[in-house]
Amino acid sequence: MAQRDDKSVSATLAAATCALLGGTASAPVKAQEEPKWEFNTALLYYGEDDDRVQDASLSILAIRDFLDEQSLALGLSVDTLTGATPSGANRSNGAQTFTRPSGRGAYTTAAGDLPLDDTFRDTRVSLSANWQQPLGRMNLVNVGATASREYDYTHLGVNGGIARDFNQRNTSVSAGIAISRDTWDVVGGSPEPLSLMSDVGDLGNRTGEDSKDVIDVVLGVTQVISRDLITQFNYSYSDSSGYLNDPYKIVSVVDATSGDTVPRQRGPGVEGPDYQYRFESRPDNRAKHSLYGQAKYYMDGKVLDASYRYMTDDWEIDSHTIDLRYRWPMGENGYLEPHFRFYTQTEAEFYTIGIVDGEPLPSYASADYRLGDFDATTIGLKYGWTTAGGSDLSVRVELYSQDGDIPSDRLRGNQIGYVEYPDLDALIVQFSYRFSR
Amino acid sequence: MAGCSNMGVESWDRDVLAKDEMQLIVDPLEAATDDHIYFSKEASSGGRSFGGGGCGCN
Amino acid sequence: MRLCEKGPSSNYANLLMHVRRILILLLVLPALSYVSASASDTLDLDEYSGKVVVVDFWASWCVPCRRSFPWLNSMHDTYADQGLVIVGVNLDNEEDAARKFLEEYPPKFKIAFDSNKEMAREFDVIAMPSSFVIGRDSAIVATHHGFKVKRQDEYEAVIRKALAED
Amino acid sequence: MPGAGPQRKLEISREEGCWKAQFLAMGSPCELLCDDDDEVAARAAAQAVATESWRIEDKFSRYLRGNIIDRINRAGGARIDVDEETARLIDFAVTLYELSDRRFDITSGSLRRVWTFDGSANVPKKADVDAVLERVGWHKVEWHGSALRIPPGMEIDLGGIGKEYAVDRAAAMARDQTTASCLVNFGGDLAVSREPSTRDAWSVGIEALGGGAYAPDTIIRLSAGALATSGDAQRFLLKDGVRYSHILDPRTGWPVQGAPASITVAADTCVQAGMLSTLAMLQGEGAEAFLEAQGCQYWLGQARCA
Repeated sequence: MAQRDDKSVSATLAAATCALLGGTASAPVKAQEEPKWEFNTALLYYGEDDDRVQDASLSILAIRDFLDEQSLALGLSVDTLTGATPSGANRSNGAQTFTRPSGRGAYTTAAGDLPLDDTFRDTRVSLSANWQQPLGRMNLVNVGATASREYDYTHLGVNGGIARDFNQRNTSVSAGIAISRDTWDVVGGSPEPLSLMSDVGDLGNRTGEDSKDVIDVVLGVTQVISRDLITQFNYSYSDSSGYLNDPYKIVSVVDATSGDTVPRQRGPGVEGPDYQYRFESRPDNRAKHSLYGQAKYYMDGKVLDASYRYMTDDWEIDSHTIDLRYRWPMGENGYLEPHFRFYTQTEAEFYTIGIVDGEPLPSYASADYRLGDFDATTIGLKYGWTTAGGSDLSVRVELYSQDGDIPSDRLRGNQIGYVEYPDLDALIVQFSYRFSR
Repeated sequence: MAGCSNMGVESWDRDVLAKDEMQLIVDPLEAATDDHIYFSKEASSGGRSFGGGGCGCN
Repeated sequence: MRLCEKGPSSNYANLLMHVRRILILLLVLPALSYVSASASDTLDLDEYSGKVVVVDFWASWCVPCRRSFPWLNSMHDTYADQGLVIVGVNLDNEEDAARKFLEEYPPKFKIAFDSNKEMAREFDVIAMPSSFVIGRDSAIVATHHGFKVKRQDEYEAVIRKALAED
Repeated sequence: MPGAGPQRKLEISREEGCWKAQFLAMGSPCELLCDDDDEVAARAAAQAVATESWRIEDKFSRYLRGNIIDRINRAGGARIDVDEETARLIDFAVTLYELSDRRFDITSGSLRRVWTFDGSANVPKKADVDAVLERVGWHKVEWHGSALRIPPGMEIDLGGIGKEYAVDRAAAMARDQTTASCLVNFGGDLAVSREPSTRDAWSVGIEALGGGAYAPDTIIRLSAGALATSGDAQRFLLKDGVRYSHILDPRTGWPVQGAPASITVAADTCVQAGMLSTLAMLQGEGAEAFLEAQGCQYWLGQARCA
């Protein structure tokens, strides 16, 4: 090509074309390749009441279709977490001071308030990738990897699965496995389970051991019942082993009769707790089984989606979950989807609201509210619509509330009527936008 | 599962089942977000697919 | 759970096909001639005797069917003058879904509507899409369950072979 | 002047959702898809497009006796006056000759005498190529804007521009005849007359554009402008493991090395799309770099194994 800069070639060509065709007005070219990438994006706000945890997150899932139903899905999500979360200590009628997990500095909870640990602020980035392709006519295999990073926690996982269709694709059997390793790296090291919370600067009770391995297996059957009804049944088994504690959770040491948190003597001229708290201790293994059933039923335009899950584990936690969604077409290309979810769980056998002073230490103890006995309900409404260009938008608003109770026989002395399960009310708002390029 | 063989539809009658809103997981991103919220607030997880997790959320 | 087909038929199916070939022909021929009249034109196989006919069952909601249309169009362009006739038999339950599809993927080949699914049952369609290559001697020479873009050359080879036999 | 050719018939049929007109012109199947419900308007558009295409074919085809190209090629060195349309086409060809650094040359037709690309191995000898080169080279032509004199034995061929020119002319005709959107498709060179209203775009399976083996499921949704493809994966020579593409460099008389099997370009007009793809093809290995520099939308087809 002439050494002229290539850019001018198309300009000269355009002028020459005009001369040739005599300037017949034709619209500038609009040629777009059939979109290959589908982008699912979501902006989520999760906020608990009375300044507990707030989470704002942006998530993107990009799915690329290749020939003959091979596809690649790449996921990225970024969460920013603020607010505070119950540390596990009981409230008391005097102010309470706690050493920060890093061992540098302390924070104080006012009298009567539920102790909340606010060293919780964090940003979490998580990535996922999954490849799926057919294997022969009736099988579909997939393999994937997940990873996430917070300032004090790292997750790395791989997963894979296979699904096989039978009798004209009315029945499909699937099996999947996921293996992951998660590692805490708390500033200064994770505290020794059941060790006493020490003064600021004293890292005597710190250990380095802080990672866990999780293996998940899911076996499923999907069965088409009729033209409008499809069902799915899954059994899943999950085994976690290693460091299963939450390094920031503590349990108050309480007096056998009064139930009040037992005082402690601080070192001279040093900041630190004036009462005794011990870091929680959980077993280093947990086996979970769960059964899940889902049915989707089409009633000329409207779709009912109902599912039930039962879970039990060797920490004596049993849970039941019911999830109902009813999708209603609204107008030409919109829909409304009310959502109701009910969850209930029994408490872990080592869940306690106090380690009794003077008695031999239990092997395991945790006051983490997530291991308690509570019910949770979610009520939500989602409105979605499809734009002229074929993109899907939706907004959903949901209220999630947990309320638990501590059986009175577990309360002692002044705790009765004073120490309660930390109920929770949270607002969930999510905007979703799905488009293809 | 013998009873299963006559359940189901002919291959050409899958138009309803092919609709987006009839997929078992309609919005994979929302499903993942929900799984994650509930994983970090409750003691159970997953069921639909692998348990959530991978976070030190508390 | 995948909704429609993605691959070639197995050898067992071919063996079965030879056995049933004569039977299907008897059933199919008359059936073909009175496929639902709502089609823009009734499909009459006798009209194509001596030609190679590809009967392709499709529906608007089936993604691999959508992928097969550009290929069927190019087969039509390439081999129509050598005696290839392609018939796209639609199995949608709602016909306007089919028409909307056809506007977006204009076919160069003939379209028939089998609204009462009689042809689909005669041909024993067990996957979507399914295509049947009928030789010049009106015998079914090949059956393809599903449509794989990667296997287009193989499907084309079957058509060329059928066209070559006189 | 040659009348309408023997097999010049125009078939019009109602395909799903649009009118389809089919005819043969310039040696390839031509098609007009018209989104118009009104049959009369659609038939009028089809007739106008077919007539214009046949007119261009009769006037500029080098296979027909007595037209302007034939008179130029058999002038035996005499000066031939040309009409205004022919002059515009030649001026356009001269611009391309300069733009392409003498690689696009409408006088390179006679190289066909020594090169036939049928997949065989009969690559011509250098001496034969050099002999033909004597009668190639626009710089040997006297062109004065309305009259042309070419050395005896030289031939000019406007085929490289003619088809895309016909597509743009056809699109213009269709634009005048009907307000509905029409898709003109002459053997893989396409243009849209107006932006479609009843559909959001015309779907064009790139496989249908001919040329090499693109990713077969590439489907382009064209709602305005044009597409053109140059290159043909089936036409090449293979000798001692070396693949000779059918694109000849008129300055050397030998095939261009390393050109993609085929290039499809999208542009405002079919002429631009066609010339960009041809100029890129003439770049050989530099094809993709050239197209990137132009900032146009393009698709490369890899050579399909023989």
